[in-house]
Amino acid sequence: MQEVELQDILTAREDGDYIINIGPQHPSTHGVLRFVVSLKGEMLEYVIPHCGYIHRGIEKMCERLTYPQIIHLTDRMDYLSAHMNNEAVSLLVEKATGVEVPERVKYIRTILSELQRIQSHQLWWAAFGMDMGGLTCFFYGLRDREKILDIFEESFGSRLLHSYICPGGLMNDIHPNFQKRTKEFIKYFRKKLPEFDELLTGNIIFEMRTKGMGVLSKEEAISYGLTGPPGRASNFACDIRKLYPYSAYDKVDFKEILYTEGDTWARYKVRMDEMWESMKIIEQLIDNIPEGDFTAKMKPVIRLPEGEYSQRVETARGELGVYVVSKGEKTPYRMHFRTPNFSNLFVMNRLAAGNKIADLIAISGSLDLVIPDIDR
Amino acid sequence: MEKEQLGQVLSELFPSLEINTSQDPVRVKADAGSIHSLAMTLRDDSRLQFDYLFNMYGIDREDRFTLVYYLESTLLRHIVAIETDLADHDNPVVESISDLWKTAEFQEREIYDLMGVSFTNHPDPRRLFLEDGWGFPLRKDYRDDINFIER
Amino acid sequence: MPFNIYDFSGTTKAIDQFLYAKMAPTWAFITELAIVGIIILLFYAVIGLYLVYLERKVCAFMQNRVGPNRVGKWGLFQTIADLIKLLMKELITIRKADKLLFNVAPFIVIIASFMAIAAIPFAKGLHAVDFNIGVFYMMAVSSIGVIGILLAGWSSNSKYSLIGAMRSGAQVVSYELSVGLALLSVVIFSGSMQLSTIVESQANGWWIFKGHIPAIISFIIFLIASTAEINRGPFDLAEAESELTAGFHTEYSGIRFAFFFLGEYMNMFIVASLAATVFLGGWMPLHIGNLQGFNHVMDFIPPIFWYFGKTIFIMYLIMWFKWTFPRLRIDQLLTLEWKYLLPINLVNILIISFIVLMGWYIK
Amino acid sequence: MNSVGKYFSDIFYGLKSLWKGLMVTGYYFVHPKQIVTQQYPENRKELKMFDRFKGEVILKHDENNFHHCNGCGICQLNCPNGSIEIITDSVPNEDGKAERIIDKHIYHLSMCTFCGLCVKSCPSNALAFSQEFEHAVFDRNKLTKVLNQPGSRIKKEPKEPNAPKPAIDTVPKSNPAN
Repeated sequence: MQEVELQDILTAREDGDYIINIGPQHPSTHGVLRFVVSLKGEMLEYVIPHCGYIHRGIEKMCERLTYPQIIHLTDRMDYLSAHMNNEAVSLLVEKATGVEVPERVKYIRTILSELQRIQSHQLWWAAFGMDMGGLTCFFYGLRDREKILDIFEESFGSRLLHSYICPGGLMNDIHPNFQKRTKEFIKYFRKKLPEFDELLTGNIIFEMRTKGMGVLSKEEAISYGLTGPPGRASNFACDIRKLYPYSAYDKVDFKEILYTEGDTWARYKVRMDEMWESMKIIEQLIDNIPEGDFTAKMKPVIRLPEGEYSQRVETARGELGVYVVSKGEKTPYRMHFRTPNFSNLFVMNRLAAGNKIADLIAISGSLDLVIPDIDR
Repeated sequence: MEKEQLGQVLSELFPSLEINTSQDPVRVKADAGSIHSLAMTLRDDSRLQFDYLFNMYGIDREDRFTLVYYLESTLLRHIVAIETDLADHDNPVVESISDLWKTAEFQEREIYDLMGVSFTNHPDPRRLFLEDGWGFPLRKDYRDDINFIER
Repeated sequence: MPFNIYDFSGTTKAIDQFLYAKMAPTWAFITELAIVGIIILLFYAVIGLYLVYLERKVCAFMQNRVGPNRVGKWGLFQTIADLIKLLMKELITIRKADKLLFNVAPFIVIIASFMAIAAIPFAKGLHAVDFNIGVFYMMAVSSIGVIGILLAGWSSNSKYSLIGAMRSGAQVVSYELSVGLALLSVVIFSGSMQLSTIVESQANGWWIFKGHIPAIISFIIFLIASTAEINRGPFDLAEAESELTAGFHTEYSGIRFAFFFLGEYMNMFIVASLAATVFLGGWMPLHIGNLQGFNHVMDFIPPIFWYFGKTIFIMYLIMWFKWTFPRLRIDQLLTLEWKYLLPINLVNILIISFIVLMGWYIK
Repeated sequence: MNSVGKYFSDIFYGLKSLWKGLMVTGYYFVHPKQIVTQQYPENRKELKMFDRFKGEVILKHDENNFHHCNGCGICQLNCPNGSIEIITDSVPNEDGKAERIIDKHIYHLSMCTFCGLCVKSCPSNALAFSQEFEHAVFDRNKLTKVLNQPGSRIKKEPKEPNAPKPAIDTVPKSNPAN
């Protein structure tokens, strides 16, 4: 395979293209991602995403770390879904070693995942509003996110990168105030979420900007491997929580949000509705956390039996798959993460080409990309 | 479709392949040369309809490379994992399946970038994350004296 | 020297006579020019700086924040500190930029807004020049600014800047029509283009009340169109920071950037004061019909306060828009102008002409 | 006629939706009580972090300068980033046998990711997290800390089977009813 320079691709295109680099330092890429964009006036001809600016080789690092140590690296992939990432590895290790975790742990993990999902969607809403030019959204979103971060901080001492869910259970038990504060938050946020709608969702300018922009059909979404809210906006039922329930998701009643439009507006609405669903899930579980241990009995050194293991979970951005090839040692022989943003990113050219620059920002905002998750 | 049933259909279609239904998901051991035609059959056969390639990754087994494709049918809800061994460890080459699933284009670019497995008929065979001239870090014999800390 | 806070014409006249008595007419004229120039320059700087402060406070309160509160009491000297910082910053010049145009562009922007201030009547007898075509003059002068923006975008040799400048050009040229037509409606009502005459004609009631619904429609159109003309959110496409990083002034730094920044805020002030003068009666107090007591109390408030009160109210409205709405896209921006504002405006002008012809407005 | 009606209904629908948004920001503008900003350096005295806040790793010392660390090195082994280094020394005890004691417990704050594995894995509960969060220094070398205080010694006491665990583990089980 000969190595093709970017310049070759660019010169192969029509001469006189107006090439712009959006990123790696740009207010709207939310991280170090670069789009090479060709313009005809305001219209985009093609979009080439370039990633790798924050590639840390997490998969390689995992090959040298024990399973409890890997947990803290998964935090740093999709930092807004830290709990779900931790949970994915923990579930895999538990499945491989045949450990049954206590019911209490399952309930707490589910509540934490849903809190994390709300928190992630709040930040997305804040940043999406800012991308669209409504700066006030950013502050309202972060104001309400702070309440969840406080719950997290009180229970396990950190706000963003928790490393709280570990193979076998949890690092320590939840704080006595956890249930009270969570219920207070749900009560508070049920009042504030309609405000989000009034400020942005119903706004005529916002509707005009998003409706009918970047339409993706269901077949294409499946072919591109688009999961999470972007996939569900194209009517692709890809919610792992529903399809292959893990933790306590089989005990709760919730709806998988599906939209058929497949445009930016649908992707926006899926997340807004998911926040309501997440609150419903938390309300069903928060009062029923069973008594018990916060961790199962684990061996001091965890060794996975020889073989290949896989575990899929639903993070705030889509399907996270963890794949481990073990040779019976305490470190994995090969560890692979199928991250949601990796697949979601590469649909950019298909969605944005032919639209305007402003739509590129709206579309990349609606995909809700977290760059460290793409590069790993 | 249940696992046994799936295994039956698969062995009907590909009698020469080794199919393991005891594992979860069903694993098929395929020949590297026929991976594209096998994938096409899996996608287009009306009893299988594997339309969703949700993961693919490579493993460096020191004497050979193994590529694993995870396929799911979004309609019939069954999963299959296809394993294929690339015996040539120095210059592993396999046919690209990016014309069947769009997502494969970028998964293959990632595998090329980190593993050094080349894909023929790939529309955009560039590296994805790393610079040209960098080694292939996920290979077991990769050494980086500056950034590696041996413990 | 007679000094009357309700009527400045006596004061200005006294200064004028004093100067002409002491000096040769030519020198007296030059001295007057210098005095007026210095006063406007100071006024410009103070207003510009405190508008930035005001905007930051307003948006902070809307966003559940406190805003600037470190430099001085309530952060009152924050913008002055910012100005000092900007003065001391390095002036970066881009390689292959058109040096002359690159340096001239910020001055064009600031001169345009500077010239517009001259014609604004702040109170009775308190204006630098009272043209008989005041409205026309304001329109003409305020559209010079866009040349500065276009030059800035072109000369920076940056692709982001160029896109920003082109957007700005398309936007200002379109929205100037609506601004002009909205102002024309009041010109039809009052029968004069002289700003002082327009203010005098509102002694018995502001045009927004006297002109019935058509005047209110013109006022709303003026607000929308002028917000677009001064490149402020939700019409800030020229500098759309989430798309073009900073648009036409991406490559500017230091005091050159400060000129653009000040120019933007002064344009907001000018537009707001024009709206206050034309639609809300300028420095005229609020009078309601025959409520003698109420009207008397209102008369007691000096006109300069009336003027600034109305201007700040309109500026608050413009800030409120900016900090609430998401940004439009360029095609939607032009659709809004050509498919909605302009036709409505034209019909509105017809109705107003008819009303004035029949004499149905409150005289 | 229908399109004309749609033209005007669009305008009114648009204006209504804009007004809704204006009311939200307007509400907060006139309710300054809802401001959530904290004035950081001023509220330093009242600012209290949560008990479990992971500020930095410390070696717990009591008032007599005793700690519990016997230098086993399990924290060093468990740390994923190599931010803990333990230098042990051996001194003869009363019986004349050589005994391992801790010489330096070195902690690189600059490499720490606050995963909590060291605190969790410590068999003698010697490590804990402090609530200190102002880590900024002008010299990077200051981020490398020696956790055992000068002159401190290991606390030797008969092992109680029900010795109290550190605060992070002693939190009572929450009652589902509250």
